[in-house]
Amino acid sequence: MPSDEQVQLSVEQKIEAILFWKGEPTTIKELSKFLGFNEQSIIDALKDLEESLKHRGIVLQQKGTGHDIEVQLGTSAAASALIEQITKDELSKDLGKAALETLAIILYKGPLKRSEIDYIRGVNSTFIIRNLLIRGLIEKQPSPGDQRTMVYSSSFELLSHLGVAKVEDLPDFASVQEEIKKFKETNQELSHAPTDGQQPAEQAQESAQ
Amino acid sequence: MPSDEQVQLSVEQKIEAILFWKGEPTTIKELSKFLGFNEQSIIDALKDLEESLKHRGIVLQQKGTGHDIEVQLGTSAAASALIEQITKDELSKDLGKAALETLAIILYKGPLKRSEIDYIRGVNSTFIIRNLLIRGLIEKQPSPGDQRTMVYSSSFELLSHLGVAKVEDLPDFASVQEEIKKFKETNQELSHAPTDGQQPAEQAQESAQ
Amino acid sequence: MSDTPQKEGEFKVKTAAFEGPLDLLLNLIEKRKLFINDISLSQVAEDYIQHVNSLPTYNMSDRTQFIVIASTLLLIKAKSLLPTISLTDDEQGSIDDLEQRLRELELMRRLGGIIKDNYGTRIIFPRGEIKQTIQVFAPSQDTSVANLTEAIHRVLFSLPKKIEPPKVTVKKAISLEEMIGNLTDRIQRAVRISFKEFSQAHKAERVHVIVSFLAMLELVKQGVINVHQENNFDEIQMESHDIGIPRY
Repeated sequence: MPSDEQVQLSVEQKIEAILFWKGEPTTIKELSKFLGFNEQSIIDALKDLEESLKHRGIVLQQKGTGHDIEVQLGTSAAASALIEQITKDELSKDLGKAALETLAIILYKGPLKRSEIDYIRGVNSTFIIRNLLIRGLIEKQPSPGDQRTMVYSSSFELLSHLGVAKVEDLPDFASVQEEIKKFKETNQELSHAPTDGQQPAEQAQESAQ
Repeated sequence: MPSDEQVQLSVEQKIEAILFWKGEPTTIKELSKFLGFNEQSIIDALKDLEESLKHRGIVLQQKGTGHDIEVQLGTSAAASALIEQITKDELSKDLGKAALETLAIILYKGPLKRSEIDYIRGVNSTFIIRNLLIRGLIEKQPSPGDQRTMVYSSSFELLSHLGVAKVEDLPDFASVQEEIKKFKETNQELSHAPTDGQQPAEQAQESAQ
Repeated sequence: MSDTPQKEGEFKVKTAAFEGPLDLLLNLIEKRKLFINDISLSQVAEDYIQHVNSLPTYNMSDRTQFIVIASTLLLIKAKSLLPTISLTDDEQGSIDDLEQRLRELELMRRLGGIIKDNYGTRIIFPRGEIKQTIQVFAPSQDTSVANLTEAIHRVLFSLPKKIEPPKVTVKKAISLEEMIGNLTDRIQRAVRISFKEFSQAHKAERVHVIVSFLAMLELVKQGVINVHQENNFDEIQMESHDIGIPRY
């Protein structure tokens, strides 16, 4: 909203933004299509970007040759020990109240959509769900009804870890089902449940991946 | 990856690597723990990082105060149109009157309690707040003064949709703060806190969460 | 009874979309393009009270909140009609407070407009998902059946109850018309009546006092009765001009 409305990003900056947003390997061809510049201009801009990132914490990673070159952003090699340590710490950390609640909903009610989880919890669960996925506690699949939306369910490993053969064996399984069902029914007409159209940007983005 | 394995990254570069890797809001406290530097050093390094990113395709976003400062990396707002064009997802941009009013209060006056929001709006805000929480546009934390009461503040998601790296970049932020301060002083002077008659009953219930 | 004739149903549309008592009041002020001060508040008081009167009776909780603000408007109105009335500190406080609240809400509405204009026009996007190459299974110490059962019960406990307007929690308020009729009767029977006595005779809830006070002011304005207040804090004495006044 401030004055940079007028600021034009350079091709290099635009590429950096796109790569950051995508997070996954992207071909020169795609970048050329996105930006409307020929591949040579993209290659030149990538060289500039690589140079600009020389002294930063993130780097431009590149693999393949010719038309098949793929690029992506990653953390600097010098930071790899640090990142490894942090990842390890994060993975062994306790889940905490909010994540346990989210996991419990998925365990008892899964497979279900993120919007349903959010609606039951009354808060957005974007980051928590991402972390539960990384830890292998839950899984996601495209929804049978709508391939564009993801549904989340507990992983097989989680059930083994908990020592339950199937979710129905969980304590109070039936009564929990009943209560949540009742809640959904009672609040249907007044529900402020976000429809897909109301999903925050990153959520929608994830479901497309 | 030859010699640069030995290269020592600066605190600023390490922070950039961590924020990129995590891809989600990270507190100063966490950064301090990860890196083994005190919070002030982290804050100083973040200032440098903010400056370094000035001419890049990504920006450093920041919210909160004191120990609760959180930071996150995002794409430059100037790349918005470009990315919107690439993404296949429909981004919801509709906010109703109640949502706009509530967001304005939280953005310019937050963090604040629901009773304070209710008082300004003159109506019970329970459901619009729940709706905004589910959409990820606002967040709740226990009040620093009273753990049983929740306070609401703006999320990165909200700031991101407004294209600002931090709340201070909102239009008229400083002058509005001045105006609001005047209200506050007067309110205190009159000590006309919301009375029981004007407060809805569910408040106690919500704060119990 | 207002300066400008009210069209029937004018508030009906409003009622469907109403936000609340402050919202309505601010709408009335803005509709007349007035600044927020005691003069404008006194001018819109009648419109406001008419609206309160037309609120559906099933939604009493909301109605009560409307009436609390109506009472403050009445104070302002009373002051403008009866200059001899002196307000207590509390009363003056509630007037100042109402003005503050309106100004603050007005500011927030303006800011809401700015948000509306900017929201989604320039978006900062978060980092995209990075493909996890190594699939790990990393349960935490606290990933246990006991903790998860406790967690689901916590979730169930904090599910909001059914969302609906609170049912009648206050007794039905006497309508404005009823009260005016009532007042006229009383005046006809006893030529002089104190306002305090009048409201107490009805074992008045606050709502009644307000409504009867308004009714009295209306009659004063119409020239039907005279109001005397000899000294500050004295009883307000009402006196009829003409016993044969038409009934409202």
